[in-house]
Amino acid sequence: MKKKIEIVDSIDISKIYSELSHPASGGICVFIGTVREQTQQQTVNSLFFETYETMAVKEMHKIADEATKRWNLNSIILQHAVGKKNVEEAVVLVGASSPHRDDCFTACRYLIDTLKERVPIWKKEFFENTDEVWVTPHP
Amino acid sequence: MKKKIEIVDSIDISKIYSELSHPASGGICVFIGTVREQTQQQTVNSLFFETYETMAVKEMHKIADEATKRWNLNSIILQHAVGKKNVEEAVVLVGASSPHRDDCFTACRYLIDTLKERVPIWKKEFFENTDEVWVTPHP
Amino acid sequence: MKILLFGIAKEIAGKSVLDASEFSEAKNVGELKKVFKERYPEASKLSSLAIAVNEEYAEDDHKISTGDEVAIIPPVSGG
Amino acid sequence: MKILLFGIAKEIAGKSVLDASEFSEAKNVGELKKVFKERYPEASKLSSLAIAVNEEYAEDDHKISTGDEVAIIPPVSGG
Repeated sequence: MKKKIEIVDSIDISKIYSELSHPASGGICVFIGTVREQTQQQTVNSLFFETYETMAVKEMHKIADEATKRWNLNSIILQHAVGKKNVEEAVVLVGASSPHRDDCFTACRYLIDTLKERVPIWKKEFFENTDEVWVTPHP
Repeated sequence: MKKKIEIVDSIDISKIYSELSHPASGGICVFIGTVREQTQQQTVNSLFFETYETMAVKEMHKIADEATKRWNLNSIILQHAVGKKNVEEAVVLVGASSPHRDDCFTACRYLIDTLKERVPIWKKEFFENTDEVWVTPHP
Repeated sequence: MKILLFGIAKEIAGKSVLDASEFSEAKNVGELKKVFKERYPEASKLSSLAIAVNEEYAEDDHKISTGDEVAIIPPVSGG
Repeated sequence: MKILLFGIAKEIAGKSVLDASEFSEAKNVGELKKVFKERYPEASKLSSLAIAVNEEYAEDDHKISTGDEVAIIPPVSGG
């Protein structure tokens, strides 16, 4: 079982294959969250992410362990970036590999959905009109 | 709309981010199919892929166009490798980016499922015991 | 007419291109499939057999013309 | 006890660490939340407010001890 969990300054996608490939896996599924320039009709210039790092890493490990129990996975990755990120930059990377593709797809979706729900990371949006706003998703 | 469709000798994962990222996308989903060393209790040494290339590229374009009509996508990629591939090597790469993650996940799953159903590519398995067998999935 | 073979169909026939003259009585895709299976009975054991005409899947009633590129498509197994 | 603030909670309080002595009457997580909202009424407008004790989410009835690291967790928005 390959497992990589971390908070990073910037996400390096080029390593993803060596981090997730596994002789017992036939499929790898990866999700990358990137900065989108438009949110609710407003133009976003950049995002700023901060985290409670020690707790974030603990929660990410819990999520990885939950996924490993539920699906037949051979490798798993959860990475989140902090600091200022511009449009088109990667902010989060999750992925998994498994013998058959059903498991890696379902696990990958679970990883990103659960990370967004539970991991203590906060983003502030910087808009073109110079406003800055902490994002607090409504229930 | 960014679109890349091709049959290649080997799949280069390191370019995937620049090929799929898009200022209007908040999410990228990628699936990579790799050679698994075990199939039905037998140890696989390598796979050999052949294709009817001109038709394969046409079918891949049709699949990409279908996905683009059904989901809100900003970029799409379908790549399949041909020739001999060893355990852990990538044989197929599909991916899409979209404003929200639902669309790129669903599209990515559609791309690989449909590619496997329709694109004229055939694989032969080379087993440790020197048998070689064309794979003909049962209905 | 050009008739291409791929994958296990190529192995069954022992070649990658068929002699079109042997299929001259086949007027459409369904008839061509029938002649192919008669000539190579092993092909009947395949879980499916599709025909492409000019690089597109074609139904049984699709007419075949002299200038067509026809391909025998055994069950695909990409990915 | 150490009380850490993050995201919009930090902005509401105007600092990233709270003076624990001001929360000495709070015996559990629920009481600490209540005191925090009384002191910073803006916090009541948030869609949710969670508390972590020693880097784990904690329920309202979770007791707080002197050596604990407590964190005020406004709605998370990673990804």
